[in-house]
Amino acid sequence: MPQSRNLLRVLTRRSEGPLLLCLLAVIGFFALASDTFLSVRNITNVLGQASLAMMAGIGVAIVFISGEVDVSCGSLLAAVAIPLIVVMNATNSLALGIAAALALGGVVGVVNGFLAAYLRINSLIVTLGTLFVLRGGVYLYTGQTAIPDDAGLESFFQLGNGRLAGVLPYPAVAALVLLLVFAYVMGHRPFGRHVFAAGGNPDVARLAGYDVPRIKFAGFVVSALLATCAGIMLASRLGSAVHVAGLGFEFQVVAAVVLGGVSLSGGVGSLFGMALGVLILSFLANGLGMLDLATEWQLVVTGAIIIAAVSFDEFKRRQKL
Amino acid sequence: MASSSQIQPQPGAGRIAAAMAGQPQAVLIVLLLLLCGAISLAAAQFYSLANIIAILRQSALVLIVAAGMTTLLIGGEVDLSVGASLAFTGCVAMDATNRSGSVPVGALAALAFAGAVGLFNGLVVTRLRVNSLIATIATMMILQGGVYLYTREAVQNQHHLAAFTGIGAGYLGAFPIPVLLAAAVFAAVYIALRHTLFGRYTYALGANPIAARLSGLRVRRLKLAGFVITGLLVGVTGLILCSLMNAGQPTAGRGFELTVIAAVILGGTSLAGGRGSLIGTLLGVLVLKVIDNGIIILRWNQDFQMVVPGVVIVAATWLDTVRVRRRAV
Amino acid sequence: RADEVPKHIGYVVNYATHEWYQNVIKGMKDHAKLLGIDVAVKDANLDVAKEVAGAEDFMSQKVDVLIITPVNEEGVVPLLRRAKAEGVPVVLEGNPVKGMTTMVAICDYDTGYFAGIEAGKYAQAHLGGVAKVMNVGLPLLSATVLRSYGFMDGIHTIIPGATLVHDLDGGGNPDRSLEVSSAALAQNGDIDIIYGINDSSSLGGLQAWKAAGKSQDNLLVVGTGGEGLAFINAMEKEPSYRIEAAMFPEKEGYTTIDAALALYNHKPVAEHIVSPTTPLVGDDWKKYYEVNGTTRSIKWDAVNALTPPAKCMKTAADLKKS
Amino acid sequence: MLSDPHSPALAMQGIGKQFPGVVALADVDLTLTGGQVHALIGENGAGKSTLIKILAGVYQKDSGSIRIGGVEAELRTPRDALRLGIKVVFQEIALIPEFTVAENIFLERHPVNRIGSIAWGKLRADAKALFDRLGFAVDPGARARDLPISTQQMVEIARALAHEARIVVMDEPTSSLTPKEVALLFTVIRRLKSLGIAVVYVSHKLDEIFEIADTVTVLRDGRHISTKPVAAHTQDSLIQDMIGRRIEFLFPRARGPARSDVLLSVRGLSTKDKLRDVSFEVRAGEVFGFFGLLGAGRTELAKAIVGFDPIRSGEIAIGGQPLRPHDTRTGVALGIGLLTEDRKTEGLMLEQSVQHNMSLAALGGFAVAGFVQEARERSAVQGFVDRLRVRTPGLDRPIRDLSGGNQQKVLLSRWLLRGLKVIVVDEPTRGIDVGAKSEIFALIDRLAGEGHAVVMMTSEMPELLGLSDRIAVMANGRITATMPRADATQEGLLSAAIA
Ligand SMILES: Nc1ncnc2c1ncn2[C@@H]1O[C@H](COP(=O)(O)OP(=O)(O)OP(=O)(O)O)[C@@H](O)[C@H]1O
Ligand SMILES: Nc1ncnc2c1ncn2[C@@H]1O[C@H](COP(=O)(O)OP(=O)(O)OP(=O)(O)O)[C@@H](O)[C@H]1O
Ligand SMILES: [Mg+2]
Ligand SMILES: [Mg+2]
Repeated sequence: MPQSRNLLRVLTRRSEGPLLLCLLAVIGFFALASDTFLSVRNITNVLGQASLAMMAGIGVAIVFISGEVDVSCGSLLAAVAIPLIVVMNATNSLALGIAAALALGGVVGVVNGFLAAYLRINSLIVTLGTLFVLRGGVYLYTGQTAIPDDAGLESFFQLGNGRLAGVLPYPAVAALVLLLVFAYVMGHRPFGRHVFAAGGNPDVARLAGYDVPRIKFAGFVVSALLATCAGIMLASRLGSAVHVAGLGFEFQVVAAVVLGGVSLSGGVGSLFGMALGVLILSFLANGLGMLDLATEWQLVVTGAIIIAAVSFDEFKRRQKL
Repeated sequence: MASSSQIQPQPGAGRIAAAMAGQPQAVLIVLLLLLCGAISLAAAQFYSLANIIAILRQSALVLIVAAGMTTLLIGGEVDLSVGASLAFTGCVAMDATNRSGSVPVGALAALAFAGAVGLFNGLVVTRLRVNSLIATIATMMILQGGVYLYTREAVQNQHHLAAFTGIGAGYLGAFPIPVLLAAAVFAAVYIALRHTLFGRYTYALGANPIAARLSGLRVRRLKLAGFVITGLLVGVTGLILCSLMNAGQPTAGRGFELTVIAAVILGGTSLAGGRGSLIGTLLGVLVLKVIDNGIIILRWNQDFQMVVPGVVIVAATWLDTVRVRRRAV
Repeated sequence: RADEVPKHIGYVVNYATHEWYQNVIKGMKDHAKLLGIDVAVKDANLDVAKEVAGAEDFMSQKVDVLIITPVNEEGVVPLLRRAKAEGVPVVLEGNPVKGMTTMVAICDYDTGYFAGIEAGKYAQAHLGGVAKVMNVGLPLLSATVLRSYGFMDGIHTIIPGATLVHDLDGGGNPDRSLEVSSAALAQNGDIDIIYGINDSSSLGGLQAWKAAGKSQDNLLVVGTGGEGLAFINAMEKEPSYRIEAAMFPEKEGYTTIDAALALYNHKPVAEHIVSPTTPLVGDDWKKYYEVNGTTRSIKWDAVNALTPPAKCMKTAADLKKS
Repeated sequence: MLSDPHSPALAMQGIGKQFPGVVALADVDLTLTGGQVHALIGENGAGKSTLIKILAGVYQKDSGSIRIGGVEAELRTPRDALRLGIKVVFQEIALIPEFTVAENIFLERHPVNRIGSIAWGKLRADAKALFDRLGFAVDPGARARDLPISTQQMVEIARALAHEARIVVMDEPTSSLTPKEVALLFTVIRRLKSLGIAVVYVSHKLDEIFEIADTVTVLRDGRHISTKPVAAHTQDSLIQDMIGRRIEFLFPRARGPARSDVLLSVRGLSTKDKLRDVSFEVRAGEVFGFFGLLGAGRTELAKAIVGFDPIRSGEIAIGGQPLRPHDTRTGVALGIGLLTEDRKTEGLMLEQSVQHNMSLAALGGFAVAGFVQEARERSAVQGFVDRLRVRTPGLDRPIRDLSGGNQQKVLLSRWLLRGLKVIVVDEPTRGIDVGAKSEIFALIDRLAGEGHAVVMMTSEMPELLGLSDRIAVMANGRITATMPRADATQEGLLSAAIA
């Protein structure tokens, strides 16, 4: 059966198998250890909570795959909420608010992409710079306070806090849809393959006639827009533009993306792997919280499990060779 | 050769510019001079002795760890746990000094602890083969949690040994002790990177690990050494910071790793391994610390302490790529 | 009729590893234990998204009362709405939020204000009536901004000519406070009072003073919080560290449980339940705390004897107006 | 586009190109005619690849003009060249390591279905059809990075033929192909000729030139030396044009017979993947050659005996000492080292200087108490640069700037500098010009003469026959025959390799 063999090859070739096992192990453990963990309500909660990192993670993974780095998402999360809330307060329109947020996100993506892809400045430096500049800009603009949502639109509240059919939080729905769309793009559209090629071997990609800077540029724009989506969802969950939102978010996302098997050197990785990485960390945080473990223990245990998960993954991969 | 006559060095500024173009750290040197000049013009206090010492002392803290980080990055690895380790080390140092009443014991404890953290990172990376970025994020979490398991609050100075205070605030002749320590570390790591087998092997390791292995290098041990050295240097810094704060502060060191890495990459060290220089790192540290200091001296809104370095890092790196390209064409 | 006692209380704290909140939690748990209540704590670790997640988790665990210390006061408005929809009563700690039922908090402005008055008196007696202040502040939080304002306003009541020489952002961290204070002192070292919005800030400022090689003879350091052993240690050993604006976190935690109990029983509660603070000068701290090795214990009688004001002189809302 | 049918397919005129410190090309002409194979030859660093890269839009020419089909062409990016129907097989293998063979083949243009999704089925089928047409046996679903370098090279060639082209350029396409694949390639080239396509063919293997080319252009030091029909050349005249002197013996032999002491002994060696029960001995003063077809397991054997790849069973002894623990450090310490076949990923430190690249393995010898004595290092490196005639603007130049052949000389010198008992060379002359080749052969001969043992894996039958004392043939991870050189014939070797 060539079909099933292909499937088998896809499953064993990608690194998602061990990650899936890890996720199941985490879920299984907490299901046994805590009686409140395995409820529909809790699982959907976690999916909602994971959705921010998931959305931003898609973009970060794409940038990583294209052979660049994007660590600006933490500050972007806070920054895009400002035009969103300010415009909404002024116009009472959610659509205009979202448009304003996407505009800012787009501009940041364009700047990141222009500096990194066209001026060829190291992308870690560029996005680290953006991370600092945006955060400082948010503080300067807001004078270090949050900007409340005075419009009080119900649709805005529902965006981050409502649930589809009363079950699945909208942010989770959005993250899932985006994940599927981009998994399709990365796996089955020429653009996705161009991204993989640009990261896998930029010289070859160039010789094959690709406009490598443009591909990388597009990656940065997509990444910023996806982080903007996460920022909009977060703003709805917070009902305001909070200047300290997303501090350290970039660490969470990068950790999840790398845990998900996306290579830092480009050309390797899958969005499903990234999603599994996000879910492992989210379920871990939720489960440890359910066990009523003190923060310090939560940190220690999470750290240890990350090391265990990655070395297990590594070990499995080596065995296959 | 028609083209060479066109780029005849012009007298004066042109010649200096041409000379600078050949100098790898040209952009940073110019930037540093410009910054210092501009800030001094606007606020004369900038070049007061007190301020220079304050800048140097702050730079020393970053530089010592950055020296280790430079070595690690050249070898193709990274350590994000240095900030968390810094805080923990301070607590251990103060606690050990309290218990033993001896500064050497406290210092040894600091080095032993931080060195052990480095060893742990190194073993996880070389033996379990976990990517160092994620391994050290994990270590960072473990240390952040661990320090609160170790002590609920700041470890107070109960020994009141003058020698301990001297590590951070003391002078040897005209020079603050942390600055001397940083100078010594700088010199040692500089020589190690440039003139010893260790340094040359580290560059090779980062540039092509397979070639390094085929040439019979002890790849794992080299990497391990990089982590341990970084760990030990965190120990030195932890000790200094603990002495300066006169307490072991579990909340210290937040974001320290970002400052260190920003300085190292500003200095031109490549993240891909195999390339970098300690002189660049020194300049990177100075630029960042002068900006930080200058904003306070100029009485600007301190929020600019994030914005300005962000812009400067990007701009300096851009100018440097332009410089390299111009020379190459 | 005896109160009904809730079984489970969930507390989402903004920064559990901080000493202040360690003691808030301690006060809560001690009080709850006597009443037979189980208090579970989730830490937002200064992350607004984690804060929402923690509260969400508690609601799905069906806690009887939710206590929240907001990382940012604006960021929990939707959360209050969701809790109301689920019928979970919420007690806020620390900061007021639009649409809240009740909040337990100290008065930050008042705390700074009364410490300022004491500082003014001290300056009159020991510093020749001159007050040149370096504020090691934290603009990030309205509470800490209020403290700094209160302090300056308080000092002005005694010394009208008092000046604010440096207004710094020390990030609330000891190492950052040390760093910015060093630079500020190099720019202009002519100050005689260091005010810190928490103990880490004041101690960071003091360490910068010492590292610059200055004598503590004509210096006054004023800390805020009294959250751990650090201030006691400093008051014992540093000649300049004379005043502490104590805020009694244990008492705050204790009061929060009382408020939760009242809400659970649908009793009327004040919108703002003020938890007491007081400036401690010199050896005053011994009235309220006892130190045993490396642990301190609160003297409840003395703390309970303090009468908090019914209303704060200024709140975050006043900040926005100006 | 208007093109004059009588004008040449390509006319490059007066092409000049400078790199800092190097004039790579000065006033070079190249004219191609459709349906003809035009060979481009010259020493390492003569400028062949540079000329090709200008044609491919990778580098920009400093001066000169390019006309394609009589029309002035602007070649600013590789895309421009592709659009004008110029397909290039580059010297350095250029595949995306994580992609499948099929996907690499259609990198330029993925076949898509109606909604613009990639038609994976069609992609695989097209690749398969292409391979069938060309007669290459490669699994289109295999990942490029898992393939041995020779297969990668064939994929690379297939890639250039996947789409329509007017001009096909091949920069040393056979540098790691076995005779069978070379024959296959020539069949393909002849087919291209019959389709009226102009072919540029770069190679250091002169017999190939005589077999396939119609016209030969010789470059030396970046200058155009001659363009003649191949029939007007003899081997000697070609070499004379290339290096400006004659080579007396391509395979010089100054050494005496092998000695009796065994320097390398391999007993019953098996690995997890490929090798099965491999045993052989190499004596001091002996050159021991390995022949095999693509994928026979020679590279794997080479990596296993120096301690790089793990082994499952068997004994390896160097100079009588067992290679235990089985790692490269022990190997190098006992005196065995490997010159790998994949220069770029397994040998070079591209950004580092010639000096640092060359001294890597020997560095310990230049150190006193851990400090490198750079003066000694430098003079030793300079010695080898002179002896091997490495063309480099300076010892401090990044090795990235050297031509492929010169890079290879530096890597070989890495081991010569170290001084080994046993040196294992895997395709040592890959991409090396005749002059350098004869120097390297002389070196190998001298090494053996000095009492070293040399193990040589090569797909070049003449080299094997010219240089080895004994030859082993591998097939499917086993040694199927071992014979002294005197008994070896091309036919004998091939039949043992197919067994
Ligand atoms: N990117 C570059 N930067 C600087 N110098 C270069 C660069 N590329 C090539 N050169 C130099 O240009 C000259 C011609 O190199 P080229 O690669 O064209 O030689 P080649 O004829 O292809 O040699 P080989 O047979 O070894 O492949 C060499 O001296 C080389 O060192
Ligand atoms: N990096 C690799 N990963 C997986 N398999 C490999 C790798 N390299 C080689 N192989 C497989 O091992 C087998 C032996 O290959 P090897 O390169 O040792 O053969 P060889 O005789 O040296 O052939 P060549 O002429 O191609 O160098 C081949 O079938 C190949 O598919
Ligand atoms: Mg070439
Ligand atoms: Mg081979």
